[in-house]
Amino acid sequence: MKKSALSMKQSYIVCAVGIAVLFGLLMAICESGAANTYIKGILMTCCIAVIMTTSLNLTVGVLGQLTLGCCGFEMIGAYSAALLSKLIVAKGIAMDPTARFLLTIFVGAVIACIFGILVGIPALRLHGDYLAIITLGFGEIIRVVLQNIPAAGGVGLDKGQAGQALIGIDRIANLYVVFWITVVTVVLLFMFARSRYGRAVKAIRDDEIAASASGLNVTYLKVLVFAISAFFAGLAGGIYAQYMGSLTPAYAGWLQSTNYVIMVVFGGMGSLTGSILSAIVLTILPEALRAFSDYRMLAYSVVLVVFMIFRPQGIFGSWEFSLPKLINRIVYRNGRGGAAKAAIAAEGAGTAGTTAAAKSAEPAGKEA
Amino acid sequence: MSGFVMFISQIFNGLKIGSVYALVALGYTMVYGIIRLLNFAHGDFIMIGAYTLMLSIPALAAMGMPAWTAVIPATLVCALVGVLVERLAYKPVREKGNSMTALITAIAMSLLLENGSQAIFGADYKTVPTIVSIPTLTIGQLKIDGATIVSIVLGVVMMVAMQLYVKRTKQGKAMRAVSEDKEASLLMGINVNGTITLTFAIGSGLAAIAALMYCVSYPQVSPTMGMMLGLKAFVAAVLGGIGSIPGAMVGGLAIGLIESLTKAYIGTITGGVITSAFSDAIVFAILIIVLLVRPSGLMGEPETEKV
Amino acid sequence: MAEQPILRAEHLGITFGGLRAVDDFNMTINKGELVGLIGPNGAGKTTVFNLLTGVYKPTDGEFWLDGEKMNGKKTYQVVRAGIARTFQNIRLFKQMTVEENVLVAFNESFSYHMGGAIFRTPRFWREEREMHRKAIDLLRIFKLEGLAQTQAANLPYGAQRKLEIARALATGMKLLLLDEPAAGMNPTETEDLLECINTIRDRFGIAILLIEHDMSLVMNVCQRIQVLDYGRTIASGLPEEIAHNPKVISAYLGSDEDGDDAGETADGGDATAATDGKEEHDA
Amino acid sequence: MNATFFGKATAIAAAATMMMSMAACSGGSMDDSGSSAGAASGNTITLGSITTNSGTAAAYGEAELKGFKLAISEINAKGGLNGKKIKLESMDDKGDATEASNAFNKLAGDSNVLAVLGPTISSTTAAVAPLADQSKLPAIAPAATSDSIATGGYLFRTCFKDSYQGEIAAKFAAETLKVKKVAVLYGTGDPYSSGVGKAFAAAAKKNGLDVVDEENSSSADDTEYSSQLQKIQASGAEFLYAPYYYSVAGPYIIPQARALGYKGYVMGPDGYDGLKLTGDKSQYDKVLYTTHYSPDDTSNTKVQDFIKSYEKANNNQEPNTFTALAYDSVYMFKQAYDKAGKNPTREQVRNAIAGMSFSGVTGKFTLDKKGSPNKSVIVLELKDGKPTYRTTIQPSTK
Repeated sequence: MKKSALSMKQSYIVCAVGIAVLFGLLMAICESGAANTYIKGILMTCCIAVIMTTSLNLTVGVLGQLTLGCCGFEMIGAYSAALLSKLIVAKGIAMDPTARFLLTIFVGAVIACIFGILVGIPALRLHGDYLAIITLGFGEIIRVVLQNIPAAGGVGLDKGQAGQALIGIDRIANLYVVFWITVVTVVLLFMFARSRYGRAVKAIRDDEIAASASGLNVTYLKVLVFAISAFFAGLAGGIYAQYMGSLTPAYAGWLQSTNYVIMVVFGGMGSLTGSILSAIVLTILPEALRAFSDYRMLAYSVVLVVFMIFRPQGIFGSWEFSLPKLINRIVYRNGRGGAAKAAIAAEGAGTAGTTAAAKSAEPAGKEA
Repeated sequence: MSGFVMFISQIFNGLKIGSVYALVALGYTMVYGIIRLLNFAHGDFIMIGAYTLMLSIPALAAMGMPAWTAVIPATLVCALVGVLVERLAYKPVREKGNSMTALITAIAMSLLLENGSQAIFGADYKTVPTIVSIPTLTIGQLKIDGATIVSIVLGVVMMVAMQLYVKRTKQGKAMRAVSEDKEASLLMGINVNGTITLTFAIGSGLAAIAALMYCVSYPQVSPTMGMMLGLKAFVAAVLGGIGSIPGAMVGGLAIGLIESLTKAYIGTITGGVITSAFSDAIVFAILIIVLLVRPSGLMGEPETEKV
Repeated sequence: MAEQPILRAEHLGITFGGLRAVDDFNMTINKGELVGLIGPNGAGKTTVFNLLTGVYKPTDGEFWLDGEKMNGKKTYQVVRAGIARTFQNIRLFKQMTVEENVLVAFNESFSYHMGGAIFRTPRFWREEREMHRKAIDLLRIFKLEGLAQTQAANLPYGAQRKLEIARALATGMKLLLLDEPAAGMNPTETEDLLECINTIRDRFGIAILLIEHDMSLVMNVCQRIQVLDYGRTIASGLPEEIAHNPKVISAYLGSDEDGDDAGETADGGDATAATDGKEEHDA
Repeated sequence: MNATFFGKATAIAAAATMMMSMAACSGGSMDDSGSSAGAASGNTITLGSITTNSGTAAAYGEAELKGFKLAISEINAKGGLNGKKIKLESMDDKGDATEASNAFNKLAGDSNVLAVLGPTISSTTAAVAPLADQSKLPAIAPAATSDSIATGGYLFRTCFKDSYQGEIAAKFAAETLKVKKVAVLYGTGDPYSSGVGKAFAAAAKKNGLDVVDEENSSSADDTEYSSQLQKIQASGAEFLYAPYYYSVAGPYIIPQARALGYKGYVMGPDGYDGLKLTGDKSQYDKVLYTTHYSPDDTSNTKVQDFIKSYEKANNNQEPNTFTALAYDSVYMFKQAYDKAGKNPTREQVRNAIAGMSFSGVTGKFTLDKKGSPNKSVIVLELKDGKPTYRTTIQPSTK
């Protein structure tokens, strides 16, 4: 068995330090004024895309179910958060903007999550392309319903106008706060994926029948994953609403959703770090291609097609980038690249030196 | 106009767009049936067909040919584009990736075709010269658009022809064999890649015929025209049971009818709570209900996994 | 047979669109017993497994596990109650490691919840460590511990079969259903497997129901054998009784002992009418 | 139960508090006003433009961009502004609000950019509106018509507001055409279509018209409207108000209505300009629309010059409203620049635009307090497929 040069605790510390350094960099460029509103706007959009993509990857990559309706949930979260924020202001409730921001995005996420469960229970009986079309359909229904709700258009609430963009949302999203929300989201998703839940979900992706024959409640787990994805999509929506300051129902449609699916596949299905990277790359790419002016989107689609032809498994495939492992490799030169193994297993391997009597899998005989 | 005549008229309104959806869905289902790829770019093949029609009609007219003969160059161009897309993009991805990457490639290809044609033709809408003016059929108060009847007849003819081709001919049998099991087909001496290319050629060629009928009813082209049309046809194909040739026909007509009837009657039925503005949502709601009851569409073969 | 049987099935039957795939299936298995279920292809053996694991709902009849009524329960409920199985066509979690395959089946033995997973509570670590140890121990029985971190898809065929059994064991079952575990194995591998089966039966004291075409294996390890043909039980008893039962011989007549194409050639004796369609359900 | 667990809980609580306090730092805030609003120096003036050049609304953005380019090349040909040439920094927004705001932020960050032209559609303009005020960069949206867009700060528009056109059309139907039974059809998925359509329905009732049928489509780029039109025809309407774009009304709505036997009036908003005609021209009789200028208005040299120079630059194609409005937007900037004095700052340009009186291709108007033009409306009628002048309606004095 390979022995990790860094202990479990050290690995966590390395990751924490990594994030802290990242945040330090962010603060440095923001506080020094090196980042203008444009750069900050892109960073904000990147954060939103990272939340959307990593959480979608849980459904598409880890669970292996293709959904094309993530933006429907994003917009449920966005509209809920925006209207709640407006309501708080309209009712004259005094509240710290950041507290209001956190409260509204959380409520938006919960509402999106509830819709996720309601949609997931019937929809997840279907597989593959059929599930894709059914979730696409839900997204479209959300779009059409949103564009017909008077309270969700114009200035909103009782003075709203159906069919118009919802405007005048307080732009209280703060880049630092959003950065930490993104970090928390990614950490939560990692923790989930590297636990018995994550293993169970991966098992369902590999073989649904064998998974239920191993005692997994497949329906429950599928709906759980779907609900988690919807929750974070709603969270991203709430951030988006309060960053943009306006919302339009068209954003709930399938075209936007396919964008995020592209990000997931581009990064590598099942690889959360791949999703982070691809969300950032694909958010920046259209901006970077502005030099092509009129042919910008043509260039973008050419990049996508060519990339898919030469690297269909995505940037990372199913491999996960890991800072502790990188350090292991560089410093101790004994880390192992390639097949990424859960850190838990690495830790476990260290302790499993002694062999215990074979009393695993409590057999029935001993009870009787 | 009596309520009954109104109802019949609304049925024909639905069939008008439905027959176009059906023609588009045929191409979708043809490709899906063989390689299980949702060719998202199929709607854009229609767009290419429509632009070819637009360009070749004046040229053919100058040669004294009737406008509908433009379907011949359109078919050739579409088939060529289809084969090129298959060979250059889908084939390498299919060999190295999985169904999800293939789907993303199709979406990216759709973007590429849309932006490419915008770069060539500009984003603005262009009208297509009149192809054929099919007289309107008048029965009492009832007016039936001639193009609708031609589309439906053409759709049925295409459907029967495709069905016979797939079931009876040697190439058709090869296609079915490839769709069942690629490796086994290879061992049986079937040229698998050739068969897939042929399927793409036929599926894309069908797009040109769909483009012709589309342009007869809706004589305008733009780079993004295939987007919504493709989506609706995709929905139609899934509703009918994707992979099933008669299913595409049934699904297309059903979507057209659902759209038309909800636009016409939903307001009355719900007392104005839900208006015709919801028609898109209702189409999807019905699709969802159908799929929940019949998970493989109206005429699709149920996929049961052996345990 | 004085004690409570592990499995009791009474008059189990299932019909697929007018086709009687299994009819009036009765069986009792006691603790520690190893029972064989044989019959020509398409006889309904795997359908019986599917009935006993809740994949199919029986159209009639009932069955009990340790006195608890099981029919109508979903697969995962049946598995959690204590019936685990392997599959004729191996179904592993191919993209996961050997150890993870086993850990998935341990899922229900964990007690930490989502919060525990997210906050990495001490309970999380304790359980993960414990389960890792248990998994390695379990793999050791099958001599797979050295391959724990290998991707399941990359295992040799015999090892895949063994891993499937290990995974089934990890669910903590009382009754293990093995569906043709020796299929496609060479004699050495079969020998190895035989040893495994004996070991686990001795060590865990569980009951095993075995579907197998390899007659030597069946005759060697099984204490009792039940024979199915066209969905009906045509014989049941001790191995030597079965070996000389005329009905069984006629069911297998005209075919190799492994009964590969018996379904098509055998006359069927007193069996009910059957069609090719049955094959589909019995895959 | 365990120290490490509580340790983690405390850490999380601390993190949450930190997050709250972090908001106090200015760096993370997204609405710090730009300090880059300095005057442009050098020999060029940079104008930014944000248009929808890809996606479904690309046709409108493309038309606008042509208008910008035409006006700028004219101005540059005449020696530029104050001897300085105008440089256009054009950005595509894909019709996506996020891209539009990124593009605007990019332009705002470039201290050479003095003003922004665009965005094209209402949803992207709604996203840009707060950014314009925040970064104090004036923007002139040629065709963002939605009533609900916050204008008047740093965002102005050249076009009518949705409600304005709807009301004028209702008034025209009642007073000039003297019809009684009217119907309206609009797409709820498009802010322009639904905004104008709803305003018309409300105004029609006020003007004593009988709104016999109100129909919707889910989006404004459907191709098939026969179902709704059939009901409108059955309702006995003599006048149909169908606020859609030229690309939908021309080849789809009008021929489909005529095919169903509808013989009454069809009227639309300025989106009808450049209507695409298909088939028999006679089916476009009794089609009217409100717009900004009349191509056969020979008295207005600006109109004739614009059409001529556009046709010259674009292979004899005819310009549409989007182009004309975009063209005027540039001249509005020119007028403001001239007025704002030498080397004006963004703020000075903004102050010069606010409340300005302007006379251009799309009419003579004054910007009201909300930054929207109060202008006369021209009604055109199609005669033998050609838009011809019908009447002019002066702005109401409210």
